[in-house]
Amino acid sequence: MLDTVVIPLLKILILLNGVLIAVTYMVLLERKVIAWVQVRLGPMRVGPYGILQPIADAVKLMVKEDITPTRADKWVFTAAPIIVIVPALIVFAVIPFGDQVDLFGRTVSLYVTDINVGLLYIVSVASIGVYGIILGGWASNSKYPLLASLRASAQLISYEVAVTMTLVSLIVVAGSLSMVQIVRAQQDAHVWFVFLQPVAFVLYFIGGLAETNRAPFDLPEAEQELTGGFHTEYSGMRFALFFLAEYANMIVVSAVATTLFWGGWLRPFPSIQVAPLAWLGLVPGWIWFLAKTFVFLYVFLWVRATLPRYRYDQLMRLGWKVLIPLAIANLIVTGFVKVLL
Amino acid sequence: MAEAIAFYALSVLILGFAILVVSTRNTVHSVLFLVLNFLCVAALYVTLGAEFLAVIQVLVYAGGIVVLYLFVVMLVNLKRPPETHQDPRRQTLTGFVLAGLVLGELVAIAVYSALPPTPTGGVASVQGGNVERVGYALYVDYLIPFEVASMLLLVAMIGAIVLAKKEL
Amino acid sequence: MFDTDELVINMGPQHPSTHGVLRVVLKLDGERVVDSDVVIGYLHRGIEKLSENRDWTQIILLTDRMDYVAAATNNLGYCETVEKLMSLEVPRRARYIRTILAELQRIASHCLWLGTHAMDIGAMTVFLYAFRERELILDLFEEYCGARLTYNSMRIGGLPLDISPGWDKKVREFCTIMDEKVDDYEQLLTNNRIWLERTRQVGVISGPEAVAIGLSGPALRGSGVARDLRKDEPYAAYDEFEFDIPLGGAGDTYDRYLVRLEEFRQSVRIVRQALDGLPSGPIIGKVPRLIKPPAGETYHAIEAPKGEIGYFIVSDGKSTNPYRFRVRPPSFCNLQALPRLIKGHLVADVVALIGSLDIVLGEVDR
Amino acid sequence: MITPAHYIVLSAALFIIGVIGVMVRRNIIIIFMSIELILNAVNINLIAFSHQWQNVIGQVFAIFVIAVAAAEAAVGLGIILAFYRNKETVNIDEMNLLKW
Repeated sequence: MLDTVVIPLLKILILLNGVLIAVTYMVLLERKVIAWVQVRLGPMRVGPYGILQPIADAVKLMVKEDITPTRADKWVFTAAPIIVIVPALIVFAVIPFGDQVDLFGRTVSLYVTDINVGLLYIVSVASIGVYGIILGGWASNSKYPLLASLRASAQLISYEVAVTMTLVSLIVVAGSLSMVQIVRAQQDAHVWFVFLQPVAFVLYFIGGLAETNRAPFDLPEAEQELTGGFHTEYSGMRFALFFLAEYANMIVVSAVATTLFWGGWLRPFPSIQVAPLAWLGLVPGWIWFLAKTFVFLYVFLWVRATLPRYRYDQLMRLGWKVLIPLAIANLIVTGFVKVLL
Repeated sequence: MAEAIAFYALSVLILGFAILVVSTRNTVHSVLFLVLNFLCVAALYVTLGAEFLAVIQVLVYAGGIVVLYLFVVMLVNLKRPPETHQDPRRQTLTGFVLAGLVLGELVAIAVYSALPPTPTGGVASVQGGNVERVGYALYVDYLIPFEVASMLLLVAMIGAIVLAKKEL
Repeated sequence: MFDTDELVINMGPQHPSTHGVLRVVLKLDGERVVDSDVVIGYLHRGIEKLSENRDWTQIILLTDRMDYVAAATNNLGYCETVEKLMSLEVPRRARYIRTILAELQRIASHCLWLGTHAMDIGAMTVFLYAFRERELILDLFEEYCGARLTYNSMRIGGLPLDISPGWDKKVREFCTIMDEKVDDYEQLLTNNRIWLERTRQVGVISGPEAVAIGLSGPALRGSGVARDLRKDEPYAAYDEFEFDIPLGGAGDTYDRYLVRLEEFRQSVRIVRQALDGLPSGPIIGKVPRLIKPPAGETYHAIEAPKGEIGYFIVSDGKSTNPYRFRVRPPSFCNLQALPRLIKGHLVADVVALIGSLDIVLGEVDR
Repeated sequence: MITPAHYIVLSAALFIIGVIGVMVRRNIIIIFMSIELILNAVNINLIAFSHQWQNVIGQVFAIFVIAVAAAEAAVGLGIILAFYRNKETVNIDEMNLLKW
């Protein structure tokens, strides 16, 4: 009972709260990082250095009036943010934050579950999120959100193809779909997979930027073009759900990149056991994992502060004519190498 | 016991959503129920130890095909509601009666030709390497059909583009 | 979305990137603009008519409110027109300071353009960088005339104030800073692949066509037409300085961008020359106490940051206000090119092109 | 105890719902979705038997069914769009060009 019900429930509880807190602080981090890039200070008023800003934001969003446009399709309008947020949160179930650790005398694994189709599970669950975006834009019964949601869905589907194709070549190298097994495979291979699959990593990260609607692929939310995007008509908590989902997705993309390409909870040089590197082993695995994930999150923000935005047709061209062919070529090369070795 | 609960709960959901798919007036709602239906079917696959197929069901059906439906509904639904024009010669009632008869017949066949109950011990043996086993069957035993299916998809892709494009 | 139904959307007047209250009615096929209609007038305040009931000096502060991001050049154009009507001689020192102010204003206006243009295309950091430099110019103006936006910084016949001691040094410091910062902007944008893709071959307009539509300023020079009133019909003290007129080739958004960036450098160059050769002497000529130009009419145009700003003024010689006051605003004339430019482009290009034309609605509607 | 018969009954019911959808609804998109329901009913059967005999062949067949469904959806929806563009209707009763 304890092992099958209580501990998983506790894990889910901790993970869910951890993710939501991380997401709210992601927003603060984004505002701060972009402010630093742009030689300003960012939020400073709520708490020292604006550290309590997320709480203020959350309170504001919760007490705000929740408006449903008169001509909107009420059910779909309400369902859309939920459809977006749920997949974004449940994919965390298979992300391994660390290996098994001993806690209060029993062995606990630092992941909710390890299913043998873990990676496919992430890809497939993430593909459900697109419904929320399409339906949110459609149900608003407004032209700009409709345009934005068409953009968003076309973008998500195109880049999903590219990302999935890219991941296949990684699976070929790892020989497993289980997230935990993939990390173990990196330990056995004595090398992080990014060094075996550099092209795949670059493609995955670009695809990840596009799938999370982040700059320079933030067309569905291009405020300057579409006055806000598919969530233009949303307000209050429902708007916040869209926002939370976007940031949760950023964390997912970073965490998956860490797990698949950068060795997950493994320390650098995972298999070299020499004295000068021994201190690396003292740091717990989950700290390595979070540190690596943080680096990618920072890159997300950095890119946003630096680059202009792609145009719709250029984005599609990049997806279909550059990323997908490269992913396929990478897969073929990987296959050949794998067969020949 | 757990299996029975899961089966009955999922069956109710699957059939309920299926009925909603065919009976809802609003096409977009219909598409949404179809997604829910597919997700429940995927859950049923998981209880049957076919997790690879469950994921594929979500990825291809829910994440791909139904999005396509949604797109088309949004493109087509912009003007006037369909179903305004009714063919007077249609006999809906006869259809329902016939369908009911067929269902009764199928149920009767299923019940009378009783198969042995599902071996419960076997679940674990499939579970270990479901992906590997499906992959092996697909790429070794059924390689030719697999390639034919890929050709079919290619043809369908080209056909869809040709059909949907405004001018070539 | 298909050709059976085109989507008509209103871009503006409440839209974050129409630079004010411009309204563009777009007829879209998918995301492609099939047809468009520019609707203006949401900021019409009747400045031209109002001016006919104000006396000649009061009009200066009305001109501030037309192109409110380039108030000094508006003042300059108006004052020079009235001076031309009255055949007034402006002291050399006043003309030099006017040139400095006009060029600083050009830099400030281009900063605003660069920031918003880059923001429209999604590069949000450039916006804050450009505004940081604009802030320095506003500080300089504040020190000179006390105002930061609507300066009222010129008078008919000269200037209201001489520069305060040390101001020229601050301007020199600013020039050094600006030279560096322009390189920064270029580093962020000029060779950025995404920027190139977003601006090259977007909104191409050929030289003759640009002339036919009546484009002026950087929008015209981007198409390779060498017309700059500072060279062609020198006013203030421009005939005494050396500077180049940057020209574009293809006439696309990227060329207009390059032209304006180069104008930053040329403006800094002019400001430096003017500071070096700043003569001493009075700052205002012999102006009658009551300004009453002789009966007649005149048109005079200067090169504002956005293009040619011209004033047509009729005086009846009797009253203390103009009989007719008419402005040829560069934003208004440049905006005419918009429907022609955006046709066949995508929605995203519409905002890029509005930004590329560098319009200010206060001037379009007056 | 859940026997394969249970799954067959479920599958039959789903199949019949799909058939009724095809016969009753006039909106061609709904009809297409009903066909997807029918294909799913078939898949449930295949998976149930695959489970019964501890054999993955059923799952392989289900994958082929999904592939065919994807192809069918792509081409079918392409036809619907092409048709809609010409006749501005999705009512199947009005699609009678080939009828004599």
